[in-house]
Amino acid sequence: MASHAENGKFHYHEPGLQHQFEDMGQQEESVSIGMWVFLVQEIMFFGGLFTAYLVFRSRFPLAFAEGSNHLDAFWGGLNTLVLIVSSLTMALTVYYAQRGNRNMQVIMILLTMAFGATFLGVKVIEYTDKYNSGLIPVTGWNKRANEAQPAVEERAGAVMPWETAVAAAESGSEKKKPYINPHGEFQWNYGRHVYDYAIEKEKSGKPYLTESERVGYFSNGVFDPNKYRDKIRIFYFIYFVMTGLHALHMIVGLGLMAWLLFVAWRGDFSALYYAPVEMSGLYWHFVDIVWIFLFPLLYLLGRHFLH
Amino acid sequence: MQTQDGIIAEQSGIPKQNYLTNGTTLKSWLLTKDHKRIAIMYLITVSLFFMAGGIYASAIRLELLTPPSDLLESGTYNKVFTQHGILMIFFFLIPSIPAVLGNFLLPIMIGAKDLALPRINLLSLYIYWIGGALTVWALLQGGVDTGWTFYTPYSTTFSNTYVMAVGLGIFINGFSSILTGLNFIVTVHTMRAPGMTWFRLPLFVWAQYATSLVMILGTPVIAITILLLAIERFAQVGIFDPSIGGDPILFQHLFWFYSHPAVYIMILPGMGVISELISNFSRKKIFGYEFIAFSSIAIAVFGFLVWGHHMFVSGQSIYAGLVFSFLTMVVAVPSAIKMFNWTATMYKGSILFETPMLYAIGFLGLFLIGGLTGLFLGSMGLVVHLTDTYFVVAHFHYVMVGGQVIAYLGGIHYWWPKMTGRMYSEFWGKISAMLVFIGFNLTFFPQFILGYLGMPRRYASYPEEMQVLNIFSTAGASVLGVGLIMPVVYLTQSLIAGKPAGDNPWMFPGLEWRTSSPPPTENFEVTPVVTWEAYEFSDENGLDIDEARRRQAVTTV
Amino acid sequence: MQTDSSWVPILPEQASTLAWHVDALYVYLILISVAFTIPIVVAVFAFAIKYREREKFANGAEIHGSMVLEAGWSFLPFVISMTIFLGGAIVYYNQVTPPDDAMQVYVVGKQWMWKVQHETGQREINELHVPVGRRVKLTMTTEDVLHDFSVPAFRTKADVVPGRYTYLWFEPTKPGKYHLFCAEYCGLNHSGMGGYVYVMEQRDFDNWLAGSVSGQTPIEQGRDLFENKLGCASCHAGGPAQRGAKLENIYGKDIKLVGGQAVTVNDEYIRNSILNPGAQIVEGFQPIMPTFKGQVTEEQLLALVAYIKSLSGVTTPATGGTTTTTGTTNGNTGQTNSIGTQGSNPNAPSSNTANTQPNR
Amino acid sequence: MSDNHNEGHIGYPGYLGVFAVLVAGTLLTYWSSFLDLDAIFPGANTLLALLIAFTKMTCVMLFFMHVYWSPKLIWLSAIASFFWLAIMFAYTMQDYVTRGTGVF
Repeated sequence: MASHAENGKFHYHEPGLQHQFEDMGQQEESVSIGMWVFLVQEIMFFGGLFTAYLVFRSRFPLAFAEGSNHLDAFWGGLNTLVLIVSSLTMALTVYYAQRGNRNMQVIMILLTMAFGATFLGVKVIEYTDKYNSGLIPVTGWNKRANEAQPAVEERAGAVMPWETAVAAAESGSEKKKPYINPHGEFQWNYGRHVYDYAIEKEKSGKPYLTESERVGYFSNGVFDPNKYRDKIRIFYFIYFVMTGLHALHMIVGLGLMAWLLFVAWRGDFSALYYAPVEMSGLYWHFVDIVWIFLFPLLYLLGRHFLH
Repeated sequence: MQTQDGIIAEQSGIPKQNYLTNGTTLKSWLLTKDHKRIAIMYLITVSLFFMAGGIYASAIRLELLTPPSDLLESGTYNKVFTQHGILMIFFFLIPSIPAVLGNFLLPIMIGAKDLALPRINLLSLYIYWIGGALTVWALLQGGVDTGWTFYTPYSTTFSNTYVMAVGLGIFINGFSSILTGLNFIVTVHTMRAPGMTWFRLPLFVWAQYATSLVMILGTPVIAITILLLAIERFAQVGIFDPSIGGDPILFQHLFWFYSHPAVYIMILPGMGVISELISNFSRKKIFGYEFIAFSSIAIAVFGFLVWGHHMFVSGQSIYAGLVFSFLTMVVAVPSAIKMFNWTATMYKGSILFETPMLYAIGFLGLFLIGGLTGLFLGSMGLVVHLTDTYFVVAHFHYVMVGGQVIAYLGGIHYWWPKMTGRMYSEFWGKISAMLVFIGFNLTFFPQFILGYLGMPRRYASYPEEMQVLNIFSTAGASVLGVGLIMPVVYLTQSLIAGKPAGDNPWMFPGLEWRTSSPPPTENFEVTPVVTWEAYEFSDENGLDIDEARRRQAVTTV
Repeated sequence: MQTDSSWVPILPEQASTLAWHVDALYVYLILISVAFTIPIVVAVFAFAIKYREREKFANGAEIHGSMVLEAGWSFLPFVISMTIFLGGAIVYYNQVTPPDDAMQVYVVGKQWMWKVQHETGQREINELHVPVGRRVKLTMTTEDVLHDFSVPAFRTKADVVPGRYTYLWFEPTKPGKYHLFCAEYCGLNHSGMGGYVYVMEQRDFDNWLAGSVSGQTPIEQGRDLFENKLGCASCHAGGPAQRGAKLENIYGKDIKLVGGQAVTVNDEYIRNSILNPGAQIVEGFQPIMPTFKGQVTEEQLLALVAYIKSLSGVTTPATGGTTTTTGTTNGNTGQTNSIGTQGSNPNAPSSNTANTQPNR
Repeated sequence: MSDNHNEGHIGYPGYLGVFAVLVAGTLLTYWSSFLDLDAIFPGANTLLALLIAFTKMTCVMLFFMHVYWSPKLIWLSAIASFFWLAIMFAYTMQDYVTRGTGVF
């Protein structure tokens, strides 16, 4: 991100040709290649998160569906549309820049910023809702949605299936002590609809739970709400990190737009020199693309379980 | 002698106008956009980190002199080897050759005035400084004891040291190498001088290009991984912590997805330097130019497919192990090709034994052993016995120190006259090269045996019967230490008392030797037009050999 | 390794059926390495001498490369590396596929000790007793961080991952005492986490299962338990990682406990601290000591108490004091013993010897 | 980029067309996510959602980001990034799908 801002700046500080370049063409080519290489590394940056998502969703689809069913698909969809519109206006900004149309440029940039801000506003609304429902996976950052949920629990350690009665009793008593809930007072008391739905399906014969789920939701053969909640908590962790990083990129983008607005308003860009607009455009569109994937992955998948 | 000195002085003195004399204020350095000055600042910082890591290394060897953990108690020892690893890998090995030699030479070698994005180049230096400062601060606060691999769940849940601060430092530092790589890629694509086609590029540039690809594609992943680690550590979320549903193996996958290619980030530039040295000091076109060039790219690409060979016993599936082992064997081939080509290059050459060439020959031997022991660790049946033992330690020190550091020293000596315009003491140069070679082998060869005996890594205390070999190792380390300190002395001394080197002391054809040394701020008075192939020693490379001979004759009377 | 005569050992002992597979692979690779190294090194030096610079700035010959050579030395290493891969894969397959008829042993790693439990209920710490010539399969997990169960003499090793089981198998071929290491870095006392694998003749193993200890005085026996069998020494014997209270010269004295009140160190207190460590923590120490209930038999307890007393110079063998408390834990020890014998009878092939041994 | 100063776009109507496609895609994916396509074959919902997402991404990249008119190198970097992403996914998952899970 930093390098991007940098990228734009150096046209601004000394408009026209940089000392190290032979001609404008070389300079623009360099800048655009540089921008694309930067986007490549951005893709790999988010790629790590998508890998984590892939691994855990493939292992615990039900818990993920449970979590995503609690997200509000309406807000998510609205945000998607908002971003798409902002992408359009961004593209038009470039379009007018190429025509050297200063006024339309300024207007389009303003529109883009407005939509970007709207997006962030909606995100705030969503995060607040998660906070109020006690779904922030960070210890101590949650409003206590229901006092019934104890922060301090009695929890027996896992008893190895092979252990003899004595050993079991000991390792039980040895471990069974009150401790601060490592689930970080993350509260999931919104039922387990998807799970029940799956159990229904299982009754009809065909196996529905993945192998990981068969061990991941149960302890000693019985359904263990703690473990189920852990998996949902992982979903929310991934949700917050992904959308959070995306929102961070949006904020950087807005800063970029503000600077772009200033320069465009001063009328520095012309049909011959509009590289900064184009580069900022690339960045903005990239952020849009990330969201295009985040929306179905986080909000939609698994919705059909309940409808 | 006076007169002759006079003659040399007027024929090849230090030019009045060069990048060093162009602005002397501190500001002119800190805000420079000149890739050469940035390279010099990198050189200084990187050397400091190297010394810091070296001090930790000597502490480790001293502790291992005796079986019990008596000199350092195990807690301290854990911190010491962790910080040795972190400083050396993230703050010395990865930036050293690209950021110092690459920064300085890449634009000159392709005949450009500067890197394509000079501000970003400066930015990367500052990012490196910030990341480094943060890490050093954390180390001073009390350090970190997770091992440089930060394996979970120890690093997330159990370690009560400064994991997050150090992690943040590495995270920031990562962007420095990303930006450097980005800059190199752009530069190589757009800034080549007229006539400098892709297949006229020096192999050093090819190697830097391959390295940059790895930096761009790999580094972001470690960044996000460390970020997840830090978040998990303070939020206790547990996507890496099995006790709350996570999976520690996932961390290892993400970590090694970068950290294995990172090994190639460290060694590829070294290979580039060696290609330069061998070819030039044999005064002969390199053997199989295309093959060396493409093997660099091949290594960069295949390097991304083999990370699982760090995880053979870590609980990854047998099938995955087989796949990774197979690809590991495949990736051995390009390195072998390079090795053979270098050897063949010396055939029918006219070999000049200056210090850099000694380093190059040392590299051939050490990297050969390093690479072959790599096969040991790629073959699954053997690696089950060898992982996490000193065999691994010895192997990667042979590749990293015997490969990268030796190449780095060779490169520094080779281009020192170009960087500073002055010649270091050839005599002391050769002595230190020898010492480094001998000391290194004495230090790390016994560790192969130790490893096969089963001495595990990261042990503060070990069984008595292994002491003899450890004593060898420590003894060698002291020799190695001396060998590594000497260059600091005589290179610094050469800055003041070294005799002017002249623009092209060895009459080499590369572009960097066709400008004055030290070069002017924009590298060339006139943009060069390249009409000769890489390593063109025949007469059509436009070098006046006879003039050089005459000058030599005068000076050596 | 102990029995290795050479002053610098080269190979660890071969103590399992798979060891020679690995060693064979090792030797094969060493041969390949030599076969590559010698020619290259010779060539480098030959060229270096033969073609050293004769005349200043004389140019080398004009050689651009040779397709044939390149193809050759691309193909050759590939073929060889494939043989290495196949060899490695085969050996690896044997290493990671445990046989069905293997004898089960369960291992739990924990900072910084190995807790082993035999199917017969025997539990040991930082030790593993196995009979020679029997296939042994370890089912392993850990309570906290990653560890790695590594026995160089068996040429085998496997990470222990929390939340999962990992498996390891070997068939010892030679009775003896072999190093057991933790090979995956696991924190402060990583290098202290380990002990020995004892490979015993079947008969001795059965004795050991039956829990009989060869004739030592209680104090000797106690020292043995304290330093080797139970690994108390790793925390209580001083040394760098001092996590347990020192035990020298405490017997009969009053010591302050966490929470203020004091207690006199007598047989009773020592015994309780072993069976139920959390109850009375000495001031200034953490409640990190695991309970040894079910791991020590009554006579072992007596021996331990006797040894700890001997540290304070009190050498009367432990009697009385404990008699009052035996009642409280009788049920427990009774269980462990009964499980031990019940388990071992169907389990050990020569169970009749096992039954005749104990009163030896 | 240097050589296409003024044809680096598909004109006003073109942009609006792409925009229409994107909006349609969004609505489609939203609507389809409520149908139980898994009845057809497991994972059908995921597949459809991802297909739509990829289509949308392609539109944005080709037309909004002007890749369509860009030099080969840009195409290459765009494709390469997804190729490496695929490597990361594939080689990580090959471990997970072939690993017997022992999580308890």
